[in-house]
Amino acid sequence: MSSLTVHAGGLDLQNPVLLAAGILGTTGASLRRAALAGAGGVVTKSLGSVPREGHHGPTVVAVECGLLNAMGLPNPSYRNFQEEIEIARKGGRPVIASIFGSSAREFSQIARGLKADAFELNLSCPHAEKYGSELGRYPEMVESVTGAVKAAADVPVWVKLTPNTADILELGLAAQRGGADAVVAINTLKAMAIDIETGYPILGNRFGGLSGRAIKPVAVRCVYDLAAGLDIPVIGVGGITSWEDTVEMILAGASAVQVGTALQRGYGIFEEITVGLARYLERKSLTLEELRGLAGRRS
Amino acid sequence: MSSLTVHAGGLDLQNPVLLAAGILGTTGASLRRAALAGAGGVVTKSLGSVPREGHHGPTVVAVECGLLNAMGLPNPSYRNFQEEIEIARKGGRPVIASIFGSSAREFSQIARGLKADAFELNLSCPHAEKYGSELGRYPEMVESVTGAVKAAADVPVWVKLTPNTADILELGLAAQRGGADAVVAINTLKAMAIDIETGYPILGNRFGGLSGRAIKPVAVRCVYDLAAGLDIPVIGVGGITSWEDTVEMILAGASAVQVGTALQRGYGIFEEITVGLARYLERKSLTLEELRGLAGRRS
Amino acid sequence: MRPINCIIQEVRSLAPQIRTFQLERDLDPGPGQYVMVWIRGVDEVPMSFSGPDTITVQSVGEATKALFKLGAGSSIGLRGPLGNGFVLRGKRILLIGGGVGTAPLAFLGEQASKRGMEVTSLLGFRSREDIIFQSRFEALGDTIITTDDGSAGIMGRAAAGLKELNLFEYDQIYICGPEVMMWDIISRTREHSSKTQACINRYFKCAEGICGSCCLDPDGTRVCVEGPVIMADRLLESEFGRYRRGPDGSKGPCRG
Amino acid sequence: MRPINCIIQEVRSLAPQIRTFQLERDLDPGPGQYVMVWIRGVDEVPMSFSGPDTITVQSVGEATKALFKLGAGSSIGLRGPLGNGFVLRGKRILLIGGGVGTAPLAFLGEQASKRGMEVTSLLGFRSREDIIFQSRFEALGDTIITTDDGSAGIMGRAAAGLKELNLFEYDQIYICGPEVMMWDIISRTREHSSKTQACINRYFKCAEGICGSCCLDPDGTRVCVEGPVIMADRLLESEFGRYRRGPDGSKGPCRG
Ligand SMILES: Cc1cc2nc3c(=O)[nH]c(=O)nc-3n(C[C@H](O)[C@H](O)[C@H](O)COP(=O)(O)OP(=O)(O)OC[C@H]3O[C@@H](n4cnc5c(N)ncnc54)[C@H](O)[C@@H]3O)c2cc1C
Ligand SMILES: Cc1cc2nc3c(=O)[nH]c(=O)nc-3n(C[C@H](O)[C@H](O)[C@H](O)COP(=O)(O)OP(=O)(O)OC[C@H]3O[C@@H](n4cnc5c(N)ncnc54)[C@H](O)[C@@H]3O)c2cc1C
Ligand SMILES: Cc1cc2nc3c(=O)[nH]c(=O)nc-3n(C[C@H](O)[C@H](O)[C@H](O)COP(=O)(O)O)c2cc1C
Ligand SMILES: Cc1cc2nc3c(=O)[nH]c(=O)nc-3n(C[C@H](O)[C@H](O)[C@H](O)COP(=O)(O)O)c2cc1C
Ligand code: FES
Ligand code: FES
Repeated sequence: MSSLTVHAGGLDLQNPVLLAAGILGTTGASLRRAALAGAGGVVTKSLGSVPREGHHGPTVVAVECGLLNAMGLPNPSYRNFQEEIEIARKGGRPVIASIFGSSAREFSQIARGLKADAFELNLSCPHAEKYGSELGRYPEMVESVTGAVKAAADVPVWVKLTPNTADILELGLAAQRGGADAVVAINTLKAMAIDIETGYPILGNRFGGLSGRAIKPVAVRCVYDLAAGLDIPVIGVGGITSWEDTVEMILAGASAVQVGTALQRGYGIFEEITVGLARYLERKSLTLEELRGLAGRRS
Repeated sequence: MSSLTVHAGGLDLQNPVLLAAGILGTTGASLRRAALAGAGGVVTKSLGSVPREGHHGPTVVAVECGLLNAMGLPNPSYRNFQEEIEIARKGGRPVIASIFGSSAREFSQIARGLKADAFELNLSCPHAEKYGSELGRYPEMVESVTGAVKAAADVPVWVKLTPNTADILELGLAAQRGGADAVVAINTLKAMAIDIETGYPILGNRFGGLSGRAIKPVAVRCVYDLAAGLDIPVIGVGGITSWEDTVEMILAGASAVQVGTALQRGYGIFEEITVGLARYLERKSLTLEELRGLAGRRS
Repeated sequence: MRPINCIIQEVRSLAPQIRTFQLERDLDPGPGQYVMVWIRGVDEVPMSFSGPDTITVQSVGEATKALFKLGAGSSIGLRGPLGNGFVLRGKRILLIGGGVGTAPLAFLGEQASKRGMEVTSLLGFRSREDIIFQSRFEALGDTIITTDDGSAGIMGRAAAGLKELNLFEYDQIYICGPEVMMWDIISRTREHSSKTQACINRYFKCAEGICGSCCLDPDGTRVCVEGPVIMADRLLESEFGRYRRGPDGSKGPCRG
Repeated sequence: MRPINCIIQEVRSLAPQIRTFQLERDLDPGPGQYVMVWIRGVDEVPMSFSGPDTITVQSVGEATKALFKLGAGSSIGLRGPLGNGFVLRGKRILLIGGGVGTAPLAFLGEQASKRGMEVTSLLGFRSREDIIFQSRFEALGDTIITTDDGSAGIMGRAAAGLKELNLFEYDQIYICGPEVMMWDIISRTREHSSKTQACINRYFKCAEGICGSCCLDPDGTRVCVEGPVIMADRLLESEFGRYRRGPDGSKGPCRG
């Protein structure tokens, strides 16, 4: 079997297929289960400084080729999450804590108070007021938040970017200037669904974010642009549902990938992807390293 | 049958379902055919000031739930298109000329030289250097181009916006300030697909725009945001494939819609949608007017 | 799947805070499956089917109160049927229900009976006026009722009725009710736990198996898709009966 | 559909600028259908099937030249089979081909023959050395060949061979070749146009029926999906033979 180990964003990963933030990441048990099912690493639900119940339901709605969600960042606060992280770690894979705040200060306070193998800064959630992409759309904000967390943390810091922008590379460059060890792209696309029988927006929050197969071509493009323009690694996420999608994302330049919505099909997705990826590398006699960013070298 | 006539963006339309720009819009004959098949109006292929052959192939690739395209704005120039517009008009429906340029001057020069029932300014094509969204991402540019064309034209001016931005309403407000009679949203999402056997980006242009069912939730959201914040009408486009999608777009606030990728299924789509829409209005005892923007009034 | 629009055909009041909503559509659910009920403009909450085309709801908070305001002719949005549902096994089965938790069991019992199974029921309620579905259960077979206050049947919790029964006589046991009651029974009947199917509640947000809100410790079982029916022997090794998580994901006590 | 990866198994040279590419995959095309051939890094162009798993290509420009650089073992991307294809009708059929346009007809003739139809062919080439597929057609039935320079068969354009034939004898006529040649034949044989199926070329960009690049005047027929096979009587009422549009959509003369 081809080796799938990879060093990415300051972490040594058994394989490059991670669990995405906010997916089965509310408890240590579910994170550990993803690790045991074969994820190369797991990202927690985004954690803030105070408990949040999130938006009213419906919080998700399945649409054409994807999922809309507006969870509203429910979480028990980082203070109540350390023990979950310890449980998650029993899966034997790196546990990356996704964190969010409304200012550089709030971000760095959380980073100081929490122990994890790395931090992922949620500067990209498209449906929580004062958080996520409301900060993350501004390069200066991305840079200052990243810098503040880097100063506070002694583990790698990844920055998760929003695709709801004219030029995601500007945001990636800002993260790099701030000292990020990797960027993660993409979070969901701003989107909405309306009930045609009554005219009600379906999500409790009216708006939400689109994930799943629908957004993969957008994610591939973002990863390609980022990989071409950055020196730090890019972690690709968005619509990955198969080993083929994973190969496409790595060809675009991703050092590792994250899987979210496809977990609808169950935890088996990790093994499905890693086995498929290993077989592909074998058939092609390529290493992961050689595969990475190949699309940028073709012309 | 419920009436589907509507006055939108300065035009009287027999029905609110139009043919989108760049779809079967290269010849007068195909535009006329769309009109005869039941389109409420037809938009031409985007026309520039000099002939362009467009990008090398592949120019389209079908992806998960949508289509990627990078046509590269092929067109015979507006000078060679007037006779096509005359033929298109024989379909008995308004013919809207989509035009593009790299400056306000170029836009207004075309608008002065071309006769059509309205102009649609392509400030949103995501894959042609120096054109489209490369101007349209900047509110000041949107405003100045709109203003220049308004000054040059004696017919309604619609502005087609890009969703590749953090806040499409900023762009819509700019168009409104420039004097636009309507905004049209959305053009395609920046996207890409890579051939996993060889690593080649599939499109001849490497990048392209995503259209079709995948983008509908993004389009609905954009239309909702625009309708909530603008005084001028919004024309909804993006992923409309059925009468249900049309209803959803009108609920979001669209005064009319345009159909693009769904023409893959043939010209019959116009009748399918208009008949379905009329039946729906009848069943609900609603007028188009009452339906429009209902989602914004629900809470 | 987007929520399906569904007209409420009839509302029947069963007890002071419990009503059955007759739906215009038969979504072909299995007993133990649930549906996400969208009360538009308010919230979306999980409800078990109490029949092929009914849900039976206890009013406890915002969403259920809003639902109680809807009468025949009103419409709700439905996502479902979801979850695994009960599996019918054997010839003689025992149903143990508490409060509104009797709803999916009445539905189950009727299917079992149609298949020729012998059905016995043990049902616990707070008081005489809270009793629901009594005649539905009695039509199926022997029915023991307990009330906390003794106003009807045996006085005490449902567990008080256990001594009337020999659990070895049943091929399969099905249980649904408040967590404290279920825990009480399951932990008293450990030797039967591998033949006991429990329909449990957790806080559901997505009902798609991806948000993690409903996951059980310590193995991360996603109750919304791998449940809500879970074998009691697995529950005995879980958080069940000890704590449960609220909407923000933090642990709390097991009321209700 | 994304392009399917396909290995070229063999390349056979048929004439100075014409080669047949044997594909590793049988995409189960019908005669007259085409495939979009992606020569990676260069362009994507339409090619008719000359057999169930072959295309036969004349080198005329950038994409076809790049294709000629690929040998056995190289790979191309394929989108197809696309388009409507020929419809076989009747018992006696006539094939009229010119140059590389004989490719889909050889494929068609072989299918017709298998179904027991009687096949006659009239084929025009520039010169003796440009003749392709002669033995394939001869194996099917009577074959008349013309060459512009008289170096083989009848001297003259394909139309020169018409006088050897009584077109009333054929139930259906199939034609494919350079537009000028097809136009020449179709306009000389108007009384047969309702039984003549022509496989034509237009500038294809999307091959999905949405870009409009291939549309015929005056009715807007999308040749890429409603064609490339079109009845001659409809062509007589169209732009065919008079002009065609180039990649920028403007009208140009009908060469080739
Ligand atoms: C699989 C399943 C089946 C159920 N079947 C029934 C039934 O047949 N009849 C019935 O009356 N009730 C049933 N419930 C419980 C019902 O979902 C809650 O009573 C309802 O959600 C309360 O909402 P509320 O807004 O009225 O109350 P709130 O004031 O919001 O909450 C009251 C309590 O209800 C529970 N609750 C609230 N929201 C949810 C949620 N999204 N998911 C799970 N629990 C929640 C919590 O324990 C909370 O403390 C079921 C729950 C689950 C998980
Ligand atoms: C349905 C169909 C079936 C065809 N079958 C065959 C075949 O079996 N064998 C064969 O040799 N040729 C076939 N052709 C023609 C072939 O597509 C062109 O020769 C080829 O595209 C030339 O590309 P190029 O880059 O080499 O030449 P270029 O230098 O780009 O162009 C040379 C000429 O080829 C034509 N052409 C170029 N690109 C296209 C295009 N995308 N679509 C249509 N025409 C184009 C134009 O007339 C152009 O003037 C077919 C065309 C069509 C539409
Ligand atoms: C239900 C749900 C919850 C999510 N929660 C978070 C979150 O808390 N933090 C975050 O950064 N991203 C969150 N995301 C975004 C995902 O991590 C991911 O970026 C996105 O869904 C695209 O990947 P996918 O198409 O594989 O799902 C969430 C996505 C979904 C569907
Ligand atoms: C093949 C193709 C060509 C297009 N050409 C143009 C164009 O020339 N000008 C323009 O403004 N939009 C163009 N568009 C965008 C469409 O008009 C429309 O905004 C977009 O496709 C979303 O709608 P849909 O999902 O219904 O296709 C094109 C889209 C496609 C698929
Ligand atoms: S409710 Fe989301 S995983 Fe179960
Ligand atoms: S090639 Fe695009 S419509 Fe035919």
